Amino acid sequence: MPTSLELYNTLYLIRAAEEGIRKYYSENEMKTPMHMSMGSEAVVVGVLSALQKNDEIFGTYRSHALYLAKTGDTDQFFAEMYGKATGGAKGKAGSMHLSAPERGFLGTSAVVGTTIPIAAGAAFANKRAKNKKMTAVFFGEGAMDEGVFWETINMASLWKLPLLFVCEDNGLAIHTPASERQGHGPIEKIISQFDFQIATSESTDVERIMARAKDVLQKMARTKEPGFLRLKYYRYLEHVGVNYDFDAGYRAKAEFDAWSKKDPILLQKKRCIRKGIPASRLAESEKRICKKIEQSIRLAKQAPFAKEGETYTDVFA
Amino acid sequence: MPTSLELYNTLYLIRAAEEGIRKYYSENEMKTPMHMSMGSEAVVVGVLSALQKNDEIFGTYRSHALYLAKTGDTDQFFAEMYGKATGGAKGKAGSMHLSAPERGFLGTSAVVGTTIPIAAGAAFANKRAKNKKMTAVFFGEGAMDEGVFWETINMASLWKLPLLFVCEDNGLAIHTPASERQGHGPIEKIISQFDFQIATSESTDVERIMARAKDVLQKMARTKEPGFLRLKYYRYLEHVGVNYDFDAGYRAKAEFDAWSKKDPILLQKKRCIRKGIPASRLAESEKRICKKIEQSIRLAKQAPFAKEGETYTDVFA
Amino acid sequence: MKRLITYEAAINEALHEEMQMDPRVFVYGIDVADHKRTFGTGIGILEKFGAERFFSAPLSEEALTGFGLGAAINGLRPILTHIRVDFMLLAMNQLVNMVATHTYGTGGKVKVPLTIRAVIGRGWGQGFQHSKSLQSFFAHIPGLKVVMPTTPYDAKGLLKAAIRDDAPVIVLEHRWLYKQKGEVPKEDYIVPIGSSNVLRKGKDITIVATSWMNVEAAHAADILERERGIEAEIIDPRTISPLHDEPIFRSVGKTGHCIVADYDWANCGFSAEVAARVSEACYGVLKSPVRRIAFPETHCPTTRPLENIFYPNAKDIVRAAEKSLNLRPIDLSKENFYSHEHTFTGPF
Amino acid sequence: MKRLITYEAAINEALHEEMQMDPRVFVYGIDVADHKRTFGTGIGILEKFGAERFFSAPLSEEALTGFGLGAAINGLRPILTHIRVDFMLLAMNQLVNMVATHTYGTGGKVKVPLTIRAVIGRGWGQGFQHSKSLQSFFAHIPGLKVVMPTTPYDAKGLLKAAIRDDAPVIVLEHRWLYKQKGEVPKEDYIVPIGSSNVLRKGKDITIVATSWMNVEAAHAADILERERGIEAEIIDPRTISPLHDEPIFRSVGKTGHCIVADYDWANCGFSAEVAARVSEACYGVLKSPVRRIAFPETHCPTTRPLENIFYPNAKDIVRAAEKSLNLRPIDLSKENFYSHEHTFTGPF
Ligand SMILES: Cc1ncc(C[n+]2csc(CCOP(=O)(O)OP(=O)(O)O)c2C)c(N)n1
Ligand SMILES: Cc1ncc(C[n+]2csc(CCOP(=O)(O)OP(=O)(O)O)c2C)c(N)n1
Ligand SMILES: [Mg+2]
Ligand SMILES: [Mg+2]
Repeated sequence: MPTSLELYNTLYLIRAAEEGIRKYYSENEMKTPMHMSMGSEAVVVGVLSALQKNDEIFGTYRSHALYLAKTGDTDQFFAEMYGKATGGAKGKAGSMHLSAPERGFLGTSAVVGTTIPIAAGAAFANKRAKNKKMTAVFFGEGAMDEGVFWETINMASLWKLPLLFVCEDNGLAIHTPASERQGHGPIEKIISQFDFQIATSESTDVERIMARAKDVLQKMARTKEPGFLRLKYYRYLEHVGVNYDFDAGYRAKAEFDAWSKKDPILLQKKRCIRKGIPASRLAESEKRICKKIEQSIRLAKQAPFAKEGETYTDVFA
Repeated sequence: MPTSLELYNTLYLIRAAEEGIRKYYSENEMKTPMHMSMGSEAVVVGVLSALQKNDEIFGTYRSHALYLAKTGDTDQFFAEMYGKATGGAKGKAGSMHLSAPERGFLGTSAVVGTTIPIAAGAAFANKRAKNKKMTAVFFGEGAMDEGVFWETINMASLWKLPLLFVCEDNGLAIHTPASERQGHGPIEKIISQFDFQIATSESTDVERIMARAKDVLQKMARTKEPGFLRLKYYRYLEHVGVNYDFDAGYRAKAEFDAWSKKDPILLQKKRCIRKGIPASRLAESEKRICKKIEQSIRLAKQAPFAKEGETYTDVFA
Repeated sequence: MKRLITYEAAINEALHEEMQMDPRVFVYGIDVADHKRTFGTGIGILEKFGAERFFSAPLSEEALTGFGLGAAINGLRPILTHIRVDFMLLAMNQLVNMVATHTYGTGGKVKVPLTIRAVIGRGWGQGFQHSKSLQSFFAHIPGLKVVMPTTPYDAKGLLKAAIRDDAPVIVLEHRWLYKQKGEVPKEDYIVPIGSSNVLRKGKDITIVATSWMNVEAAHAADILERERGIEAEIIDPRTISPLHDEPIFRSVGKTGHCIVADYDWANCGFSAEVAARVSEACYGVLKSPVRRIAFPETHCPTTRPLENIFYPNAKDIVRAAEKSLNLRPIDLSKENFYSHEHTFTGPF
Repeated sequence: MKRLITYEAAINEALHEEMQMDPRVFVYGIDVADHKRTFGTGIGILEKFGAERFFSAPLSEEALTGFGLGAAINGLRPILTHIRVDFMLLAMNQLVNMVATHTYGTGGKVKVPLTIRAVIGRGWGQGFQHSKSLQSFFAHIPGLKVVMPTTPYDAKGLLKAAIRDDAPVIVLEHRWLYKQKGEVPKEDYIVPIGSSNVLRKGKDITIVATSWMNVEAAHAADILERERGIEAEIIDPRTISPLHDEPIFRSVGKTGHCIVADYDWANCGFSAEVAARVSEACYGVLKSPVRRIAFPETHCPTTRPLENIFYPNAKDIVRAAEKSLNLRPIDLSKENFYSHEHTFTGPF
């Protein structure tokens, strides 16, 4: 179980890494569209902290937080952002297709909903192997508009797959609110008609989310049923890109102001202080993390691009 | 509102037409795979009788009953079965793609679930035209396995479409029971989480089904919500083909025996008699219908095939 | 008086005009009604025609495609819009099994006036899931018409023709073209579907190019003319299916050489179709084999240097022409090839 | 000693052997475990290997395809089975955006040993939604391998190779082939993916045929030989992608004439690809243009007389050969062309 400080460090790592992206993005060297995680850190870290280290995860094009929380790595992360040969996929993937299969981060995708059935297949393989591994698939609430979400919910229930669905619910698909896309009540009421263990949360408190996730995971282990988490958060930045976009008119800055008061990093910092962790210790942590990130960015900038021939390799295993 | 006798006549027409197919199929002149409606007559006639004449419908590859109930036509029907130029689609469609757009039967398909979203679009057009037309889409419970079913349920609820979903639930997709395909409880409990008017029935009594459908249609008119009917029935024959297949082992003949005691045609005949309609009048009706069918079959056999060039026409309107 | 407007504005005009003229026309799709309005092509429509005729939809491509078919056969003329053609892969079943066959399956009784717009092509580090073109897929299927306008003139004229067509038409718009300017009349006009266009006259070699590749072909033709005095004739089929191949055959009959520069994968692609047709129709006339330029047998990588290799450009066309004409490759190191970088920086 | 078994039995053997040898292999798909067992190809597997390795699935093609990818990257070797290739259209998104790109997108770290079997081709009045082949679609996409076995020998050998391949392989089986018999060794063997096969030697004209068209080509070659003394060489590519084109070029180099008889639509199809490649590689050697035989630009009608016109057969090949060789058409009215009627009557 991670300590409050450890949790804080992970939250901070994610936020700082994305601040690093924001800082350098205008240099136009990270030539990959950025779908930022900012605002969702507690959701991601909370769930991952409830999972075991060798459990497996899938994400979306919005997976900076997921990658960083799962791997702790920033070197390959930034190398991939800079499109360098030292990136996890030699620059072929970029921000939208992060993965680290060797560390249980099995895949992401820029097509909404697509990793959901893949995660079901991975979970099936684990079930067959009886290796007790859990698979968690993270997706936006927009994915629930897609038929494949429902197909996979059905399959997971039917075949009792060790699969945790994690809906990162920011209420938006690009700029269209869920109310203009979804004609149903709370999704958990629907999922409860399948054989599922379910929890929801609107918290930005990483430890509460972790507890929620843990509870569901325990029930899943007992019942052998799949699980479903719907976790609300607020997307701080524009859909794609590194900027705020409250001037675009589709949402009010006031929403952001309310959510940022309970910003997940802030909350956890307060908890640490409340728990008596000295401010200096936190500052030290933060400094160490920032240094690590700056170092990774430097390395990424210096690293070479993949050779021309790499364009044609890896089509077949 | 159709009378009991009129309802009986329609039920009888469908049954007799399919008996006609069974009688002549082995001659190998109707070269089209037959997915027989036998057993579902009350479901189809019940719902269609609750609808208005100019309401619009969509079906599946299993739509003999639907076609006959909607159009009353047997000439073009059999011509299409025999693949003749005089068929509704000049023989291009066959049994699996029946339609009669000029009479509100807008389409069918041999790919499971595919007419469901099309019906939604048709309903949208009616809503836009404010013509008060209702669209009903008939599908097997197998279609609920497909993502597009859920996508369309969502859309219908969201956009308040004048669309009635009619699930003809025989509990089987080819030979696989719903329990091996569906990991959820009763579908109506799920649909109730959307904005829908809902009813279910296990009856084979056409008048009860009609009443159920009517009730839902009235509520739909009042609330402007879409509707959902789940109507159980028993598929008498093999999935495709004109024979019984209780020897195949995937279902027990005893089931059939139980259902056939409450056979929809039988039930309605009994009601007619109970209501004082003389047996002679019924017999006369039956005879007239059988004659009409034999006549249509004869015409179909005599009719010419479409000219060779027809292979290439109708690709574009 | 010449009126120069952008491709994006030309599309916007087509939509405004058709929606004004015909109340049956409506536009829908994922996120179409947001403030970005599909690269600006949808500006002002919501405000003018209301949410009943211009609305965003759930993320349900398969159902949305069926929805369009249903609306089209029931009196409306829908325009379904996809911000990336890649998402049409979710709707191939509706498109191929249903939309393409509906008229045939009803024995010709029913028309399907459905238009599907999709944005194609290279973006900015978009990677392998946001960079396809897929015209070869669509053209493979009978019952679907496929157009790829290159110029603003064609963008407007072909979209208007598509909307008025009683068959399903897929309109593929390359995102790099949106900012290109060209002459577009204010008056109502259409460009007939199924009419190829000679974009540049020449006598020495025929270049058949699609969509963005016409921009590259124009550049290649400039180089060939300037550096070697070779006159390339550029033919933009504009309609991929049904292909109007006569002008291509006529041109090759004159030049004896043919290069196909397509913006899709080569294998079983549109470039193969053109090459096969030209090789057959111009057999005996061809002075060199038809050469194909297309996407290589790999996926589009995200990182810029490899992405640059993935996408064919003017240089590839020059090199192919040199091969066909049996010339030694000239030095192109001083040549300034198009880079989107000059006009655009991220993130989209 | 020759052992003659059916195509269906050959596939069944391949499944039994591979599942016996490798516990990671499993079979799933819609209705696969019913009593019909996919045209008999699945007989005995449930009984021998149990429901964990052979099971029916919900009607959810898109999710089932993703499921296969997930299982394949996590240690298993799935075989997804479709009773009709047409239903793969519901899964094009998973297939093209996910399955085909997964290895590339992970920088080559992850293998995708997924096999997808699908039944193709003409049935018995199946109409336009149950009669496609789609090899041209699949071959268009980098990262997917596509095979179409014609003989029982190849059916077994290619399926075994597919199962052992670390890349996704699509195996297309023509339903009329299931009952065809051929020599199949009892011993373990594979047919390497990407190896074309000369099915019949000849010196006068090359016929490249796919799947069922090889049966038609054999008949056509018999007629040509018997009636005109012409020796046709028949090449079965067996693998559609990646295509092993060398043997085709070598053959055309010898004969100077080439006909492609494909079992799919012509436009942007495999027949175009072969024609384009041969026209380019054999430029100057070809004594006549490459001729293509394929599905016409229409949908498959249900009624028999039109269905007979839709599907190309031996007669079309004879006629094409006559054109290539500049011969007058011979009288074929006495010829008995293959009709499935003789071996099969409905309803399936
Ligand atoms: C199948 C598909 N349709 C449309 C898109 C375009 N698109 C990209 S992101 C996005 C919104 C997805 O919203 P959600 O799933 O809630 O994720 P979020 O971006 O909010 O994290 C859409 C519609 C896509 N990528 N894939
Ligand atoms: C998309 C799709 N997948 C698979 C099939 C093969 N198939 C034909 S009928 C059928 C069963 C459908 O069951 P249901 O929807 O309950 O209809 P029923 O036949 O019982 O009337 C299946 C799986 C198909 N036609 N379409
Ligand atoms: Mg969202
Ligand atoms: Mg059923």
